[in-house]
Amino acid sequence: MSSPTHHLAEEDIEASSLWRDARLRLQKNHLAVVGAVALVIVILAVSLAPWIAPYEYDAQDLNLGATAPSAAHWFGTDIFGRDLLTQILYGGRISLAVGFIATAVALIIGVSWGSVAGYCGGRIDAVMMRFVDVLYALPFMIFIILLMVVFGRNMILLFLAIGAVEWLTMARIMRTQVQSLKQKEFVEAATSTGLSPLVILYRHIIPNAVGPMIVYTTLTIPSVMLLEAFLSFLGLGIQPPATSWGLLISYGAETMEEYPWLLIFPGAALTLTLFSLNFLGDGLRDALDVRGSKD
Amino acid sequence: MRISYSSTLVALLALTLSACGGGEKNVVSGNATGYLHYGNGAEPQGIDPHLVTGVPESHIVRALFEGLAVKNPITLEPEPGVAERWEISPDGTVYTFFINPQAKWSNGEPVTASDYVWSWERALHPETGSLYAYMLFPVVNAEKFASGAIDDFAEVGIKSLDAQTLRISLNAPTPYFLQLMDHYSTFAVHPETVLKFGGMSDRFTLWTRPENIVSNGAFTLKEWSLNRQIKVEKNPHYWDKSSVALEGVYFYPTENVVSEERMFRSEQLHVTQGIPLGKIPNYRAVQNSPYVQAPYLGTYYYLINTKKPPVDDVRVRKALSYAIDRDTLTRTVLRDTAIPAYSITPPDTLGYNPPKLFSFDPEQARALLAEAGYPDGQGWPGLEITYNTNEDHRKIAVAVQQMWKDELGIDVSITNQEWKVYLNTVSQGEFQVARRGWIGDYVDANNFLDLFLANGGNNNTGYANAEFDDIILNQAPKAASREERYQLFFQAETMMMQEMPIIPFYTYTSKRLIHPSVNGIYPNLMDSLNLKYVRLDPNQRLDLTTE
Amino acid sequence: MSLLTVKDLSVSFVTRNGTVQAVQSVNVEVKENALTAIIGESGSGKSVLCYALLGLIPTPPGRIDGGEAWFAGQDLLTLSQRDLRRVRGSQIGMVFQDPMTSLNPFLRIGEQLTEPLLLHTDLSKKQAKTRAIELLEEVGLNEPEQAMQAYPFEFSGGMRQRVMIAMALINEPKLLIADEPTTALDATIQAQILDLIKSLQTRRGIGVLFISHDLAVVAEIADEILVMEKGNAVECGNTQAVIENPQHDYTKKLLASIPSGAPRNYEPKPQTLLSVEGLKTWFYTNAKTHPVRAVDDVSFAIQKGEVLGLVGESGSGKSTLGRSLLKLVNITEGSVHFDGINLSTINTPDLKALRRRMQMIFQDPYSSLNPRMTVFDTLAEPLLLHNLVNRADLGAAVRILMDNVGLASAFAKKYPHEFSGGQRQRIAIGRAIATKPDFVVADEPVSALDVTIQAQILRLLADLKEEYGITMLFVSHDLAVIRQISDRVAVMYNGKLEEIGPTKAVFEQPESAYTRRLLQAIPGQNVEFG
Amino acid sequence: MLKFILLRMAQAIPVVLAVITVTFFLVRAAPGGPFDSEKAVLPEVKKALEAQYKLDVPLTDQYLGYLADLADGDLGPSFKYPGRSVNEILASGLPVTAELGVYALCFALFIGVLAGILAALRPNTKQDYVPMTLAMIGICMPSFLLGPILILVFGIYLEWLPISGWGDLPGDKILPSITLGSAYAAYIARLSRAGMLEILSQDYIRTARAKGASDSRVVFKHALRGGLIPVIAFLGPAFAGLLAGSFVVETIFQIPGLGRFYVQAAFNRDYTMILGTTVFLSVLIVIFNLISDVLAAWMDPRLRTQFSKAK
Repeated sequence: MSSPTHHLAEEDIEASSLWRDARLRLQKNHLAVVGAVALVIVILAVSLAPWIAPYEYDAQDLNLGATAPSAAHWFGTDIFGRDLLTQILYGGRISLAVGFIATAVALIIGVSWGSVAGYCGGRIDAVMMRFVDVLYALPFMIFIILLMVVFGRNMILLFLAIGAVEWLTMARIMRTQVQSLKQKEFVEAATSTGLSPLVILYRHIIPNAVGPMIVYTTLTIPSVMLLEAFLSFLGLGIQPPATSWGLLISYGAETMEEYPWLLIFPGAALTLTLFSLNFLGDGLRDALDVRGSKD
Repeated sequence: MRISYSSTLVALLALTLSACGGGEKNVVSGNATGYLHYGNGAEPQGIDPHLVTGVPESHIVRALFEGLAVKNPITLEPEPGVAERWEISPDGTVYTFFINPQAKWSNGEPVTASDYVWSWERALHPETGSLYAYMLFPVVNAEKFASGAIDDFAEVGIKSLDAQTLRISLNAPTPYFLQLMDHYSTFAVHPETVLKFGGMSDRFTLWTRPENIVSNGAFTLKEWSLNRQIKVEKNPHYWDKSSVALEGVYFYPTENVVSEERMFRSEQLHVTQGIPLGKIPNYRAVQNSPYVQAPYLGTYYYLINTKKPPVDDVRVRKALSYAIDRDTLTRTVLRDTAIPAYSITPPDTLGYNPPKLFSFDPEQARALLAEAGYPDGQGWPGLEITYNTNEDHRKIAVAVQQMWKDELGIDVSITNQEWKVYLNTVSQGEFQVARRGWIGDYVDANNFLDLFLANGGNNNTGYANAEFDDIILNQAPKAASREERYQLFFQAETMMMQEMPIIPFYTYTSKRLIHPSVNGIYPNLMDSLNLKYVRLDPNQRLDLTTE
Repeated sequence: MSLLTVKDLSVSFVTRNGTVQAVQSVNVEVKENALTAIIGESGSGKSVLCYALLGLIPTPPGRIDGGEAWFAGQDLLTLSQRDLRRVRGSQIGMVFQDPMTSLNPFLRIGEQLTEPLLLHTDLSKKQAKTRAIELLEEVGLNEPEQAMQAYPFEFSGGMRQRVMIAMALINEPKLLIADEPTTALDATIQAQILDLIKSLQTRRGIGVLFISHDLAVVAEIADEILVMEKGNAVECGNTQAVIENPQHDYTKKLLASIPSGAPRNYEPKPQTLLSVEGLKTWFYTNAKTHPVRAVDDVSFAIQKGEVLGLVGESGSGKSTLGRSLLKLVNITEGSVHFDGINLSTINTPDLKALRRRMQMIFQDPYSSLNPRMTVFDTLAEPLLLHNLVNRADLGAAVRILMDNVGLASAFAKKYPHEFSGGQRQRIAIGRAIATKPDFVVADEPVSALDVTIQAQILRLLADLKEEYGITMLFVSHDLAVIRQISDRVAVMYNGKLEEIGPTKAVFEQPESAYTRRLLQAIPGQNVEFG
Repeated sequence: MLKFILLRMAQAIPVVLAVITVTFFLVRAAPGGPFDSEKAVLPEVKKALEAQYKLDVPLTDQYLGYLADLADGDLGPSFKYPGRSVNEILASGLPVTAELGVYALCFALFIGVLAGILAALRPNTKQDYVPMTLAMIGICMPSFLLGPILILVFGIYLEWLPISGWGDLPGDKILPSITLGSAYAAYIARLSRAGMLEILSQDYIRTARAKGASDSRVVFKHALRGGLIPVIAFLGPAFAGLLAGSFVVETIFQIPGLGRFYVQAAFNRDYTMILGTTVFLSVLIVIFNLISDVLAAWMDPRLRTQFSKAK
């Protein structure tokens, strides 16, 4: 580098953001792209269910009963003679809703709780983490059952209850992340420039913890969707006439030998979605994981 | 390093798996040793005749204890039990039972009349809290004693004249009284054994433990490992032990009906308690199929809360009932495992047949609905069906909802409530239409019709008709003959059904799988099982090849 | 006779963004009973060369493109993994750079030390144990028996490096490869380890291949020298010959970058900017046990406009002192007055305003910049925070800043990971001077950089100090750097101030014995650099 | 180390107390009581029943009474099973559920760690993708789907394994443990892969290789111990999940564990049973959390000495 001279390069500085670079890197990772495309297709299909579903949502044909996949019914029909493809589309709406909303609830609570505890350290951290340990020790499944039994079953309660179960791990992950990032010198530099702790937390620390957050989210969504299915299996989750992939799978599992398609198609829908979620998640984490290359 | 490592692992896994071979089949070993393996449906609450309710419990209590009179396994008519004979006074209000001197407790002591006096006092005592206390209410002063109005049991109409004779006086002639003697809540228990482990009406005593229990039935309790199995063996002191073929019985708490069917198919069970609806067509297609179905003394119906609009209008109630195609419902959703019902009492209840006032008639239903002010469903304020979380109730509710939508153009919502919440909702009357099933306690129309008495405990419909009450409470019991009595019941049932306080759907059927090696389980209306008559034929194996 | 001859070795790496030629047809020869040094900056391929010989580079992404490596009659490059394993650890021993992470934290020292013996010889466990104890004594560890049972974390950096050397030599190898063995150590410890390696080499008559980025370090002990730049061997020959008249201009540039300028004569500055009285900063791990006394009762003053050099070994408390002055660490006792303002009694809003006037530059360029923020944002943040400039001409202000620290403004939108160490340090300096502070604490700003880059950064700091009239506290463990840049020098040892005075005085007539020991440990001081 | 354990146990007491209090009042808030039944019940009989079970006493006295009984280990009588105390039912159900949980965890550990190591040895090759994809399937497959499939394949068609019961027939513990453990095997595979990759990139692994150690020695002698710490730390919370998951597996395989009792108890408002199971499960969870924390700390010598010295 020559000695500093005062010449000003005139070309315009256009805003290149972290996300633009991440998108470029993501496109190179074709597994993640496949995952993203599949996910988009599923979300589109599910949200457009009322318009693209081949049959009326609850059109029953009792005389028909359970029939194998045919031209009329691509995925066959359930024991009520209702078109399985329609059921899967409508069921998908709830399963994905549960998956994303409950995970979002878990993410928001978990991230803020974990980062505050991690950043403050000392007694505050001890108290907050003791609270998390208390919640960890509670047999949460029992509380969800009791909550469902006591307050009856409505969707929002289900989301909140599941969200309340999942945020604990997120809080722990965030805490360790924040604690290690806090030691980094750029946080000390930020303090020395006079930034307030809150700004440092949200502008400097949390963006650098995005990697583990992404990984955790891609692991939580499947477990949340399965938790909903588990509750519905026990008769405590989704109520008819609403349905969800989990419910369809549990009904399908009962008559697996006679009507295998009642199990295969909802199972495939769930597995496909979760696979693409995981591939996308891994891809995103690598893309956002800006590794400083030493030499 | 990699190849050798993983291949040894796979070999190891395969080895352990094949070595087990699934173990000895229960049915095969059972047939050889005379032990029946019985799927009992749930872990019984207990086996104290005066404390328990529920079908799984009744199977075990009836194996261990025996009433004064028992039901004939085929005709269900009363036959001698602990009492070898009995006399009924001309006016039908005094019964004298003569106890069989051979009838003994499992510890060898004879069964005496005073055992019964003591046992009925225990059954009726408020603190015992027996839910079936009302079975003995036909006895003089029994209801007063049970509700605590009187506390001297001597005033209750049961006396032991001597060790072998028991006299019972009733409030009014009760033609079905002998059948009550076969209901386990009226069985006798061994007073000394009960008192040895606690007070007369203590619920926490250990007298029913295998090592303590004394019973007078065909079998005695040998072993009870919680939630695994209950083992009973032949009672050497039973008075009729010569006609008991089985050496013993294993009862299994097969709660999950899907798993139970799998256990049957892999020959781990002789008899199952139920069967998944989806599997019935396959089993019907099998030669000499193990699937056994028989009418069962019970009706599935919807309660209507006649106080709540829009179902406070009888025309609306009729419209709702006429719009249901019961034949299609039972054929498709219930796989022909139920008989369409058009009234409360099941058909052929010891000769009595209920009236049939209507059939599937959509046009008339629509006309009635229009007449009531909702032509083709316009202005329909909506209706809610409430049911308790259960797979079959869900299927029926969804089907009915659809039928009413298609036939009457009305929108109906379904809410599914957890069992206790549901009971609470129904008893508080916070429902419009609610699912209900009633299983008869004894084979007599009275047990169904008394559900609709104005102040009957189980009448949640709000239906009240003085004339109806008068026939049931006063006229029918005094009827000279059975025909006259049935004639009065028919008249009362017609009057009630014209008001349509309920929407009957179907009469239950008992449906189970019975291994070909088992005979002596006779299908009857009460689905009452008397293990005394069961025999095992070892050289019959399960063959599920379809025709 | 030559122990190891490497002919036209080429090694390349296939990475996501294209293939990198790490080593391009390099020839090197290591003689018996001689220490051959390879000198090169980071990225010159010096380590890749040695690891490639022993097959320690993972083949995807690494790839050996050509060349031969003859050792004891075998071409190492053609050996199978199994045969190579038989050579590694028995005929060729290796010592690595960072002792803190090169020993397995989960195993006891004894287990790790005897492992090469058990792998390559049929000695029994007991015999291996006694052999290991002899080795520990040879490398100068006292109470070797206890050392065998201890875990690595119970040892200091220096002791761990001695264990590494013992481990490398336990099988009597003919060749020892040492990859920057002393870079992570303090000067005094570094001197001892260098003597140890030299004496072991001469006593055992083995060949040593010594890799380093610091010419001064190898100047005294190396018989032969090979200089590498970006994968090519630019110059090699007898150490003295290469130093006295370097042929290749890269070698000349290397020699010129070694800080050696005589200390400036001292003009006292009248006005005091910062005065410190009885400063104590103690760390309590938990209530009961006695605290760590990082800064223990230090009093001194810093004059406006001067550069005070603060020197001390790791653990002496020098960076804690720097942080205490800027209130980045809460002080236990004593007071710090900045331009007359008492820092311990200041409230938050005033502290924020004061922050504008005091800034800090950190040591590790890789962790002092937020990896997820562009250069533009990093530089803009302080400007906006203290609203020194309004949004409109923010772009221009940032461009000027980048220019002042010698960065092309086209880089504004890049991320830290796209820059070299030196460029990152420039960004950090830009951030520090953005608010035109009066006082800057530079905590070892150049010790993580290569010698050539180090020289440029020091020059940049000197220019900026003049241009912005900054008073600076320059913290370092490298006496040569301190001598070049500071007006006055303070020496710290175990949290206490050993000595303070004008640089010329302290360097030429050091009063405290500790300072004298420090001065003698400066590498390459009795070698005349051209 | 002992002091640390005692301290953690002391901390656990308020946790369990919190669990009891919350459950106690939550259960009583649920509509419907233990003695409601479809058949109408005489008011006097219902009053007598509630008196027998001390339900007619004000709530706070019931709570204090329950705590007093709990103190001397009496969990009270079960409402639904007259003549049986909750202690007895737990004594029959708990060991089975715990045993199922432990077998499932062992299966998960064995398969998970093995898959994780294989994947970490050759990252981003076939040997990495195959185990990791299977792990993904394990995470996505609910137990009430995997169970029936295993029963059909191994139980009914191949007749290799019994399909129900626990401990009556040889090998009847294999299928349930696999069903319950598979999801956790998947998590452990991912965790151990990440852990191993992290350790294999450390400097001291390069030192071990430089000493001439073979691949298997590097993995098992040097890398494994450090790589498994995240897995051990995961065992605590995983066990809590396992207990919940066992409810489903117990219904599918007819296993006499706590799961069925618990779900039934909630439906029957069997207050003492619910409380009993909740207390026991949370105590089990606290113990397992403690074990996994202590084990994870013990494996790292730095923490181990810190524990014994400092506390």
